[in-house]
Amino acid sequence: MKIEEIEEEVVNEFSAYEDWLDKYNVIIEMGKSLPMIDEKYKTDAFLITGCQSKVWLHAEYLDGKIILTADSDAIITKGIINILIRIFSNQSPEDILHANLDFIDKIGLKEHLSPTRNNGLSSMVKQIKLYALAFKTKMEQQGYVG
Amino acid sequence: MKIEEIEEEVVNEFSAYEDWLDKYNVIIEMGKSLPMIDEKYKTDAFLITGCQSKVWLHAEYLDGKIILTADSDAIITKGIINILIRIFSNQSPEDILHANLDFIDKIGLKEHLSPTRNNGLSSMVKQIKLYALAFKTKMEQQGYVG
Amino acid sequence: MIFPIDKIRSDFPILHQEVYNRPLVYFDNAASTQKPIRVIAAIQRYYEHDNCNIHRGVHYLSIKATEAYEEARKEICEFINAGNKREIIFTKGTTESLNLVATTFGKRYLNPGDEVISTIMEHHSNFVPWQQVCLERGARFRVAGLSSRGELDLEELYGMINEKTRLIALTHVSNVLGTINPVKEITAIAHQRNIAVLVDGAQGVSHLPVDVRDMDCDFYCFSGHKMYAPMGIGVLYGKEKILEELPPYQMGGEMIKEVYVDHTTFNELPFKFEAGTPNVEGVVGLREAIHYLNELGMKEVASYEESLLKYAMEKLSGIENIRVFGTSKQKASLVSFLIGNIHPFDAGTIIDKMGIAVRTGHHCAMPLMDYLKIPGTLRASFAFYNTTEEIDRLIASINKVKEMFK
Amino acid sequence: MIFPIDKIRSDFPILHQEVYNRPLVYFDNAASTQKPIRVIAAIQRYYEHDNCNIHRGVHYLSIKATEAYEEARKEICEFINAGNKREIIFTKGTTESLNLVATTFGKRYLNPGDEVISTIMEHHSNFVPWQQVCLERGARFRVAGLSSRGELDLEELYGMINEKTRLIALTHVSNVLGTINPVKEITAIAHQRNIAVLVDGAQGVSHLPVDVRDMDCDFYCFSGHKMYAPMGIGVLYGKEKILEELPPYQMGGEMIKEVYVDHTTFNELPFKFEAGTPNVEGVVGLREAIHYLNELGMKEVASYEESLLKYAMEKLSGIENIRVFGTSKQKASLVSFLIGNIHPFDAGTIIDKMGIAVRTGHHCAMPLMDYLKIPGTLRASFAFYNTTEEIDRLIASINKVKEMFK
Ligand SMILES: Cc1ncc(COP(=O)(O)O)c(C=O)c1O
Ligand SMILES: Cc1ncc(COP(=O)(O)O)c(C=O)c1O
Repeated sequence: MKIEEIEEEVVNEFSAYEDWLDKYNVIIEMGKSLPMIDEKYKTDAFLITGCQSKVWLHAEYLDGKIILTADSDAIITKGIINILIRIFSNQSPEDILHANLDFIDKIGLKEHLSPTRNNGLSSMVKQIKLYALAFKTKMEQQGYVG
Repeated sequence: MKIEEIEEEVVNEFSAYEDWLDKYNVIIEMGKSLPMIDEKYKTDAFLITGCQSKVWLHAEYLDGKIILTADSDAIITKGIINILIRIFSNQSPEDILHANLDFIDKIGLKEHLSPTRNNGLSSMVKQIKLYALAFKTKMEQQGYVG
Repeated sequence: MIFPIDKIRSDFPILHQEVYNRPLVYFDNAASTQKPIRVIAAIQRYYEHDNCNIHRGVHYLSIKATEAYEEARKEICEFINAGNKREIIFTKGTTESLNLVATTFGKRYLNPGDEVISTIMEHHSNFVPWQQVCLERGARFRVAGLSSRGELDLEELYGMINEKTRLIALTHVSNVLGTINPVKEITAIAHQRNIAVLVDGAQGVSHLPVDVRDMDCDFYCFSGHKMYAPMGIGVLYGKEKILEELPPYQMGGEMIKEVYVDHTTFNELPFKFEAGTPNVEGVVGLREAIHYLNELGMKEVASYEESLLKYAMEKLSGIENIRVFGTSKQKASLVSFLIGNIHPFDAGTIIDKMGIAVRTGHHCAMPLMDYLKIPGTLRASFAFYNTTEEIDRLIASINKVKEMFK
Repeated sequence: MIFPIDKIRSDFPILHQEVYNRPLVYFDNAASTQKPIRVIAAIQRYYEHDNCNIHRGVHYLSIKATEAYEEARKEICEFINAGNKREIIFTKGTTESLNLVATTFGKRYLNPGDEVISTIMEHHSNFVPWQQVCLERGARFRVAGLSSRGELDLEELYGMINEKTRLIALTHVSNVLGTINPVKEITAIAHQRNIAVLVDGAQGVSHLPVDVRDMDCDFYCFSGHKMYAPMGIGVLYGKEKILEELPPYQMGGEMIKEVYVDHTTFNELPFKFEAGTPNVEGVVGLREAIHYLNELGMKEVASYEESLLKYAMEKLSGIENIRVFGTSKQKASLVSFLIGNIHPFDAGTIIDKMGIAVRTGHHCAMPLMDYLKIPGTLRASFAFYNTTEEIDRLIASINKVKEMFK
């Protein structure tokens, strides 16, 4: 599925809930079902700083797509990570770079993911985009070289 | 005359004027007629710091009274100095120390002489009181010694 | 006397709002307090009638603003019972007050081999400046630990004192544990050895009656925004004698006496430490806040807040699996806790969604978190406008959290 | 376009009052400007709805306050056309911004024998910090003089540049002479020799459109209170590359990444330089002031103020025995002058009694006063809410002064 399609799906899922607590019940469930990161990546090298909770993020490049895995020590953070992985993992660097982030506002997670906050999960979104940029650049260079 | 009597006199003189500019015309006239300080005292040692204009103040002790002379490079300052000298010069250290300063408010010169301002002529009032204290202490010590 | 809580709450417009469709409960007072309407009105009045740069001006507005500013200095002097106005320096907040002392005291008194003692319960603002100035000057930075209740380990602290100790920097009240330190006793002992004492009063002055002369400390620092006054204003109290000895901190503005091309002479206290255009608005607001506190009475404030603390501690102890950090006998009105193994961020996020503002995380006290071996806590910190009903709502939200993360 | 002066004046409540039974004329804008009602209202709104400590909180109010704060940073970045938000540091004012750079640049770059160049027209705040840091670090502090019109003597300035020069610190606009310095040209020449340039923008940013990238200076400093915003807030713009190189200034709060007992790591830009609870109120007010200025248009502001200057200069030149200091071709909207041999304090006192606020004295520029061999000046500094009618009243008051001191 394309990024926008998944985003729409997520937005629809959340639109069913009016109350904040119901929304967070869903996020908590998602947190519990997060496909965990390989234990060997749960080191400081993969830690994203500036979050209230710890977040480890790993990315690799496979057949033109970026595969993301992640974990956190807080469940709500895991739930939000789960949403981000669902949207961005298994997508091309190009698509990730151009992805529009309106869905964040629409599902009401702006407080966690807004780029104006320097301590939110926003660092994670930034990190995903940086990975995409890094892989894209690397592929292009390899393209030039041969 | 006693300090309070002179103060009352000054307050009465000023009560005749309603408009600020008239008041200042009187002060300017007083400034012009200030009995000047001996030129040899117009040095940094006698300068009172913190004023917008320069003020030199000299005090000496004669027959139980303090004799003040002063000068300034600004005429309004001279006028105000003139008032202070009229009130405080030729008085005993004791009387100067206990003088109440309500007249300042009454003639509307609080802005220049208020102790809450650190750059006003208030330094001069403080300095006069310090001289009084110094002379009083000195006399008392001499009293003890012999 | 019955504390007039309804009247008081009506003085704080911000409290009467809904967040996430629930009435706001504001329990983040240790981070920053809310402002009574008269403080807000004083700011407005100041800008609509009196605003001007101060001290050097000879015109009407400048004189009026200067008088307000210096009058406030006098009242703050009285509020903490300082010796005289020259001992009251306006800064932008506790952090600046602490940095001012660390930098200038360091320059004047700290030589290689000298020692500064602090404690493991300090806020970063009273920890890092001393750590860094010690690193810079080759001095040793020593840190006293705690007893199991979260009280200062006085034996350890006193054991650290030696002939090389120059200063003890400690907090009046811990912003995490609530512990009220015996600063008067510590100062008495330090002074026997000629050691200066700095007290971080950020969490003290808003909750307890403070008398710096009785305490006898050499420095006491606090922030306006934590005592119902505006942001951007703080105070450094210092004993005149020691302030006279310290070199100036920032340069420019009223702190100057005379400037020549090759040298400068500096103004007297307190101006020597007040560089640049001062925050007159902040000072006017702080003065108004102090009027308000004086009318309430700091003793009444302290005893009402104590009753809130007692109520909260009792209710919390009724919940299974709650760990409370800080159970000092002398304790200010805040509670730091963890709910079972639930991450404080998880708990805080849900409690927020129930309309209750608590703070989560390390509370700018990472050394303390390491010491306690926890990632952070939830902290509910009370002010005199809070109520036991609000604490009931906190308790209910904790139970909800336990249910959601079961 | 006709400048909507009546509408504008109605935006400033403080202007509509009488002092000494005469309508107030406020000509002390270079000292501090007045605040439009929407800035005052923004402060009130902030305290009644959004007030909270920022950055580390996870609750509603904290998030709201953080967003307002960071949004303001973005808008200030745009207002002066900085490269990105990391280059915008909030301080308490120009003086703090300047001290921050002098201290940290000094620590990082100034070694014995190095040189810093400043000018004789600087405000103390951009003079004394450099003089003192040079004294402390064994560097040489050099001061460029002026031409007869009160313009910088560029030949002298350029002649001082050599391989030891590390930084040039100069003002964008002189607060005494009004001179607008050719900072872009000076920066270009300095950069050829790898010399950093700091511009004191306290009198620049409120009167001229400022584009720091076009100017290409390394640092640009200004105060909120001089640009229609609250007191207690200021800005330091610095190029990211050089800010990265500088050590932190004050310690504590958001500027920290991790604290251990024996060492500390520091946060990224811009937070690395923002210690302690920030003045969110001030930032919110500054943002509102910038909205207001943007709606007026800085070009329109500059050209209206220029017309006031032209009018004032013409009228003054019609009075006998007036000495005007500063007749640069590029000049901001203020006039410094003396009336015959009348002491500025005498003249200022009478002008004040006629309801007109002008500043008298050395204007925190004692080296300049010595250079000009005068004890001080009278200074009338204009803002866009002033009018030619007000200038007429100033002229009348000058004539009155001449009469009274005849
Ligand atoms: C104990 C303590 N010290 C210092 C500070 C720093 O105060 P501010 O951020 O107002 O400078 C705080 C609050 O954050 C505190 O709680
Ligand atoms: C040119 C100049 N630089 C620096 C300053 C200092 O600004 P502040 O007092 O707001 O720190 C001023 C104003 O007083 C100024 O006019």
